[in-house]
Amino acid sequence: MSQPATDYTIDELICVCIARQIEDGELVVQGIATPLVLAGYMLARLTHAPHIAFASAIGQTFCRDWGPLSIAHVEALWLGKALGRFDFAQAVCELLPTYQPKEFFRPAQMDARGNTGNIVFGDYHKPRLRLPGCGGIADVTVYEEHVCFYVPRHSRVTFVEQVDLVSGLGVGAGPPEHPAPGPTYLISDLGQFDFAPGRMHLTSVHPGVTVERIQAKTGFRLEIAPDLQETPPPTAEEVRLLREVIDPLGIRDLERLSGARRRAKLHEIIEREQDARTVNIKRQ
Amino acid sequence: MSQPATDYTIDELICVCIARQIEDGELVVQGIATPLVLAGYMLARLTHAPHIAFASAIGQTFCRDWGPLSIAHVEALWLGKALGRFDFAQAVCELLPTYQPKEFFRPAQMDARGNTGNIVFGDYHKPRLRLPGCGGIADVTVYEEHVCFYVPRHSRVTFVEQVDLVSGLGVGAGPPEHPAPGPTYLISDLGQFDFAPGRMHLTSVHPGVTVERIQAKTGFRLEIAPDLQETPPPTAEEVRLLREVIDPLGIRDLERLSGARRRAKLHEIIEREQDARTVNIKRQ
Amino acid sequence: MDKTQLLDKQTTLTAAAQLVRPGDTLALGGMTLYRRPVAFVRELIRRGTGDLTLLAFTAGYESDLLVGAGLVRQVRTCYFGLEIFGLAPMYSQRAERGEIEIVEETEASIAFGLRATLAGVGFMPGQGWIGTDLLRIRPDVKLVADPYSGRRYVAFPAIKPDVAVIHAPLASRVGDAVLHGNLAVDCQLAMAADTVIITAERVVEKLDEPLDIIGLAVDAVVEVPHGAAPTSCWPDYPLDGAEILRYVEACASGEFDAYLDDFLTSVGPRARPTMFAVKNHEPTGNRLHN
Amino acid sequence: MDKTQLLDKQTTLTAAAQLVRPGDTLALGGMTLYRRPVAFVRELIRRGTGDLTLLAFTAGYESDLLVGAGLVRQVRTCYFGLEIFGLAPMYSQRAERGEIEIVEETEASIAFGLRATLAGVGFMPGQGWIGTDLLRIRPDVKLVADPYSGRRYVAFPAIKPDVAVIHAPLASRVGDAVLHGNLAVDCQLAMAADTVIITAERVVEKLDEPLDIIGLAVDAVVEVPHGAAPTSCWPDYPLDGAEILRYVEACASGEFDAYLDDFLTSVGPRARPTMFAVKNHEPTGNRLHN
Repeated sequence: MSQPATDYTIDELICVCIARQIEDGELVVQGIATPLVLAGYMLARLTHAPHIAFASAIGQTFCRDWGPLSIAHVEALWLGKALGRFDFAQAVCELLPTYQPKEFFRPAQMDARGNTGNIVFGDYHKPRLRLPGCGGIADVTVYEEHVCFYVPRHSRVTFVEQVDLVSGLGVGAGPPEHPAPGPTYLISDLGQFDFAPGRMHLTSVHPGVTVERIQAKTGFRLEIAPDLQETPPPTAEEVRLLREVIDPLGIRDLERLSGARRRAKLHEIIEREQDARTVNIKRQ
Repeated sequence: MSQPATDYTIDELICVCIARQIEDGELVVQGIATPLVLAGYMLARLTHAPHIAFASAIGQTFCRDWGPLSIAHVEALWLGKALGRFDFAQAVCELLPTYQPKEFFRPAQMDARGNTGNIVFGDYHKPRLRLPGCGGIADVTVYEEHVCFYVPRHSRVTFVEQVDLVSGLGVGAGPPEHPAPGPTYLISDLGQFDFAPGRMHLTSVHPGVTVERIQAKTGFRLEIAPDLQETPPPTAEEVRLLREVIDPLGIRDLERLSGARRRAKLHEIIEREQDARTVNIKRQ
Repeated sequence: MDKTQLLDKQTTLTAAAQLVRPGDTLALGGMTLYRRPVAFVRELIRRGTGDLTLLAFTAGYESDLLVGAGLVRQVRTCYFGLEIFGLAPMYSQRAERGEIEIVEETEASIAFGLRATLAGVGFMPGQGWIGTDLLRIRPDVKLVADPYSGRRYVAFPAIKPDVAVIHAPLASRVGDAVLHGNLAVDCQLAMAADTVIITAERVVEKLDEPLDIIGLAVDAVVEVPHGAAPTSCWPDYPLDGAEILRYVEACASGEFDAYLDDFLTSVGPRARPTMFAVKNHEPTGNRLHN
Repeated sequence: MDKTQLLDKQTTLTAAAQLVRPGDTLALGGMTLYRRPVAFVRELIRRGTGDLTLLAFTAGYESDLLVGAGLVRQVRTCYFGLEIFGLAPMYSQRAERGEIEIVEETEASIAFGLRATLAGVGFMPGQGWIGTDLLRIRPDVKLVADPYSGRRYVAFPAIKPDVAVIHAPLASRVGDAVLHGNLAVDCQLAMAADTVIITAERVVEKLDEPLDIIGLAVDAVVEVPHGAAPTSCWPDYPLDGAEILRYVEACASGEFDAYLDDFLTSVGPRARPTMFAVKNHEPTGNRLHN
């Protein structure tokens, strides 16, 4: 097997941890604007899970093939490589409840039991920050048994004692006769977690991260696994695949940036993609 | 315009009357095993209604093109000429209630108000005759405002005082807050009818048919239009189109036959279609 | 274990037919005389798997054979007939003699019932039926009030087949399948059923056309050239009207049993030898190992 | 009257935009930054048609312009943002200031709500929402009990847009349209809305590809090359990320108004001159003559 990488970023570690959660043959779904997740899926496809099937909020297609991450040409991936095409009503009303695919959501707020909020920070009618909305999280967390979360910037902004407005169900939430399964896994930039005891439960810390630091950045008491591990670093081959094959433009870096820094990085990526395309066109 | 035909069959008159009910630009739907209806639609398409759109229970497609009637190759018409493809769940749950197309149903039993039965003759649990079933008649007659009927063999077997088991709603049936629109038109081998007074109402008699004969073959009191007409016969051109272009195999004749006579005619048609196909293949 | 092999679902007709158990609700794909799984039905009658509930959007030739062979206890369909060839003779006969149970369905009760199963809910509301006698002969079907307008709808109950068998012109070895239209409710059946069997004219490594059925939930794929005959499989072959007529005439002369013997012993289309032993298959939740 | 002309629905962007009236529920097709009717939105902002309820499965660039221009009273969507480009700046600002009404939706409430309209019923039951705070912020949404199991579902209420505007790569003059995937709920919107407007890269006499939208319910077809830009129109052109970024940066600098001026006065893509006067159109139930 490949050697551990000596040089990797935290974004890359997140992608690698996501990839490791994927089993071969599974159906995996990508939500809107989640390049870390997509990079993780592609990495799984190119390493241990060659038979996974993809679906994405963009395109609403069923794919078994893969392609590199893009800003401008995301539709070319999902529509150009589609094996089957559906519409979003079919996806929501039939495909998701029936196939119960694995999906990684990014909660804006989350409590210890995995209840999440992606609609507002603060009061709904006078929000401190209005967020895009919860998409389908309020729909699928009611029944879905393969919900995973990822949090690119672990902080007390996200991990709170009480979610302002719950738009996704945590462990056991919902009516008593149909308790929600809740999330099964969470990866942040600090560690990996599951919800085995019914609450967020630290199972591994990323290299160089202390439990104390994670607890300090979490707004509720963390459960700690007795056999706490250190997260195995990416292999050199995984990092190479991410950098050279899956995401040569570095789109996976965007999720951990905000404001002006994200915009600057976007400028750079868009120009690189344009240049790469120009080169490709000239080559033809 | 074309001269009246001097030589035509009652099947052809039924097709022509169906065609005359079609307005240009409409969506028309064909149920299972209704060649008289299909021939009528095709005739409308080739005469006064070039912009009608077709859908059929077979294929569940949307078509604007037409083709001649067939026994063996009915799918080639609906699938080979399809502009769009749907499935039957979409058709039933969405397309039919939304577009409310015009459709001609063939009731096995019908009362004066247009309530119909296509499930059994006699008691449901001990039927005299078990029929194929009502397809979607129980679904669409609840709301559909463009329901038409055709009855290739007008008799007291079909037109009864009381339907044994109602599987389609007549005028004003259903809950008082949502009374069914009921059928708007009926063509039989004896005359044409509407339901303007809320009951079956004779508006024209076919050439050579008397009102008395129609009443005698109807198991309830008929309403008679004060301005009763004689059904205009087909034109020579309409008959030519039916015989030479739309249905050269004579499939439209099958609906008025039963038992051994229908089987004999089927033998003849199947052989002719096979021969015609062999000739076509040789020509290529 | 080689993952390619793990995900290959290709098997024989014999092995696939073993997935149907006595008492199952068996859904047959296609429409009346189009794209019906006739070769699969032949295999099932040979095995004699009985006490079945037969679910079909519309039922035709293949279903009449099953009913005539005495393997069907209950029928659920909105149309059981042979189109322009007339009534389905064995169905009509057994229904008139009270020898089969009929759960009367309509287009809407099947379509909404399957959609309810796929959405994970117990019913879907529809406009149909109210005012007809359908509610009288389906006392199990209840009404539901619209909480906004108070209007009453029929609550079409969820329908879930145990096994669905779909014949396809083309399928891949992982179970993705192309149907080429006239879909009926085949895509819904293939999602709703616990066990899904695809018989196909051709089984290929990789599809080069848009799929209608996703292989994820498919348990077995069998290559059976001409597997829908005498019903059609567009565009591969048309309806064989002469054979349907031969069936109708046999039944009209009281010779169903002779026709059935002939049907069962005809060499007919056979599955290509399986390329992978059934024991190598391991799709989740299927019945191959039970 | 020439029937060909009667059924030709091709018109100008100006004439089509007149079909939207102040106060309407306006549904915009496409997804976030893909295949949005941007040229149509430009025309609508020029006209200043306001007091709109904006309905979009997901809302993006085009919707943020409408909100920023002050034409939107109410928003109904499950996601309003610019994907990897971040929050929709004007939407967030107006929402935080309480200047727009929000009817919070999710994927299921829109999908089932449209399906309810298409089925002609007042609601569709879904598993979602129960246990979340959605029911608290949508007090209009009620529960319904499954008459079989007693389980409670959310009764997602029927949704009916007044006008739907869909941008298509290809349409015919009678309104049939090809979308090439990423369908969102465009087919449903085009069936559910009272008035349907198709803007298309190309308008042809006859389609040579399978249609997604049936022209029957379409009222106006407008040829607008590049009519979705800077959002994408696969496979004709990709997302113009530089322009989306220019928008985000303008808003971040408090220069929305300057961006909007620029957007409105840019010559931009224009509709081809109409080939038939609007008065010749007479589709049933549309608003061209009102």
